[in-house]
Amino acid sequence: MRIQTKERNGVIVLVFQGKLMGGPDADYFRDVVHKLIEQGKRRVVADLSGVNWINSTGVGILITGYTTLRKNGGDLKLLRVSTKIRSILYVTKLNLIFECFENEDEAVASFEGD
Amino acid sequence: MRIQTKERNGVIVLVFQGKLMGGPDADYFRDVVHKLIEQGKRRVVADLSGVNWINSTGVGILITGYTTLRKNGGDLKLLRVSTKIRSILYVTKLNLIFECFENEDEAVASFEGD
Amino acid sequence: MRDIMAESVIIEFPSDYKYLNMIDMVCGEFINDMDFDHEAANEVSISIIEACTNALEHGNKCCPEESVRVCLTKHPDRLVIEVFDHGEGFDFKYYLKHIPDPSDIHKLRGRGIFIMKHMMDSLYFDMVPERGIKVTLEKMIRKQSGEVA
Amino acid sequence: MRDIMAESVIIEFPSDYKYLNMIDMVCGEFINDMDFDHEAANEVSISIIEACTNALEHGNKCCPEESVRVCLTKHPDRLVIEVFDHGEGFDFKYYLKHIPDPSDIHKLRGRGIFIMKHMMDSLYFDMVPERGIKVTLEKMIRKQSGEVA
Ligand SMILES: Nc1ncnc2c1ncn2[C@@H]1O[C@H](COP(=O)(O)OP(=O)(O)O)[C@@H](O)[C@H]1O
Ligand SMILES: Nc1ncnc2c1ncn2[C@@H]1O[C@H](COP(=O)(O)OP(=O)(O)O)[C@@H](O)[C@H]1O
Repeated sequence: MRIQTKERNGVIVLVFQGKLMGGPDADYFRDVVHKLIEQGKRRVVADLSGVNWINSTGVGILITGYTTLRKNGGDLKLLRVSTKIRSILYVTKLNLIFECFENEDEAVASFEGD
Repeated sequence: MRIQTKERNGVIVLVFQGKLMGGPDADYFRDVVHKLIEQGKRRVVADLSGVNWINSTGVGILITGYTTLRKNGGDLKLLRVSTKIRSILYVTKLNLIFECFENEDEAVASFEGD
Repeated sequence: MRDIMAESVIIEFPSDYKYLNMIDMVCGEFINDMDFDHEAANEVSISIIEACTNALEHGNKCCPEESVRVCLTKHPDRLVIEVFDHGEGFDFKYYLKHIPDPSDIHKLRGRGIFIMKHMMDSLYFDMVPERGIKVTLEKMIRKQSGEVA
Repeated sequence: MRDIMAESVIIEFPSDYKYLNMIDMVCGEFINDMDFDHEAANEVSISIIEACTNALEHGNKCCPEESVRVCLTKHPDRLVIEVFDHGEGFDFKYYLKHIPDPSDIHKLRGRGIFIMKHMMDSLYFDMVPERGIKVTLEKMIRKQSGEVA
């Protein structure tokens, strides 16, 4: 897994590429989230369109990122979630937790007024 | 394997689809060629762009079609040969036998004056 | 046990995440001529990845010398997936009665078995002597009406 | 024989042509991180299909209950492919000394072994007792310069 970071209107967009499967990915993403929080950046969008393989631990990685950001007054929203990720979110009821978007502009705009 | 037949300027273009691997394919193609000869149609182009799997027997099927048509005063030329087919033709030196084309118009036109 | 109408493919691979997509590809190709709709095929794909992840992580402790073995069997009415590891097993009887809440947002892990159970028609574990855990997953072919074949 | 640096995937499938593309996919995925150029990968793909076709046709007489077993092994310097069938074998020593001319336009068949021999760095047969023929194919990884790794 690789994550590229960009910023738009004070919102961080993390662009995920590759497998999201646990193992080292969990530590890597936790570090990314912690660095953002240290820098005072807590409004985060995870663009998942480049994730070609995922499992339940991958979804777990996202949810712990969400929990950490929320605890620090921020949020994690999902962008371009594949059918597979959607099915995993749905069956685990984590779909009730995550706000999901198809369009980056809308995802970024959704933070306005927070 | 499926073969669709079309005619252009007295030249028959056989459009191959699917696997070309021997077994029933050999009998099927032999029947197609024999029917064409009975109908007096001996100038034939095999369009191989739709062949996704081939083995040496598949190439053997083409060569026996060629031999039968030549014996009857006709010819079999190949159109849009994949890298894989090309490698097989090359290593077996059957590339010296077959005329190959990338363009259907050119393949059809090559029979003019025969 | 052996069904004349059944057709099997077996694949064995080292305990490395990088082989998970090979397994998914093989399984996708294997079920291609079975009557699963897109959603069912998706559930099979997610479940086989969960089962293999558990085998390589918990069973084989990610030790690349230990292989995971997957046996796919096509029956007229269903797909059967068996995944074998070389581990010491776990108390699956207890676990299956106490599957944790998958919507708990404080947990990184612990959702794989829940997901397989919900996405497949059956899930069971066996301890295979001198080998390790075998997980068996079954998915029925449903006809248009929603009836089982 | 067993190499610590070696990594293997084994796949076993019924004697049906429809599984040949699964094998090709698995092999393509397996060699993906090996240093083969496009041409070498193509030669591997053609050769594994020839070997499996022979195993299912000549070895197993296309009997779907008889399986073909393929073992792929990645060494630092080469790929090894072993294909096992359940047949009675043939006089491969004689055949290898009398490989027919593949450019003979009157022949439908008889080019598979020639092709494998020319596309791979080595090809050999063994008769495995109580099993059948095993064909072993090897392809060396060549560095840019054309030197073997
Ligand atoms: N093949 C296995 N061998 C040993 N233990 C296993 C195996 N599969 C599952 N387990 C145990 O069951 C627990 C739950 O598995 P699962 O629901 O897939 O979640 P996760 O793998 O994320 O922990 C694992 O943490 C592990 O302790
Ligand atoms: N696995 C095998 N078991 C038995 N006979 C074999 C096997 N592989 C090859 N042969 C024999 O060797 C011959 C040549 O094989 P090959 O060059 O691949 O051409 P083809 O398969 O088209 O006949 C076959 O016709 C068959 O008699």
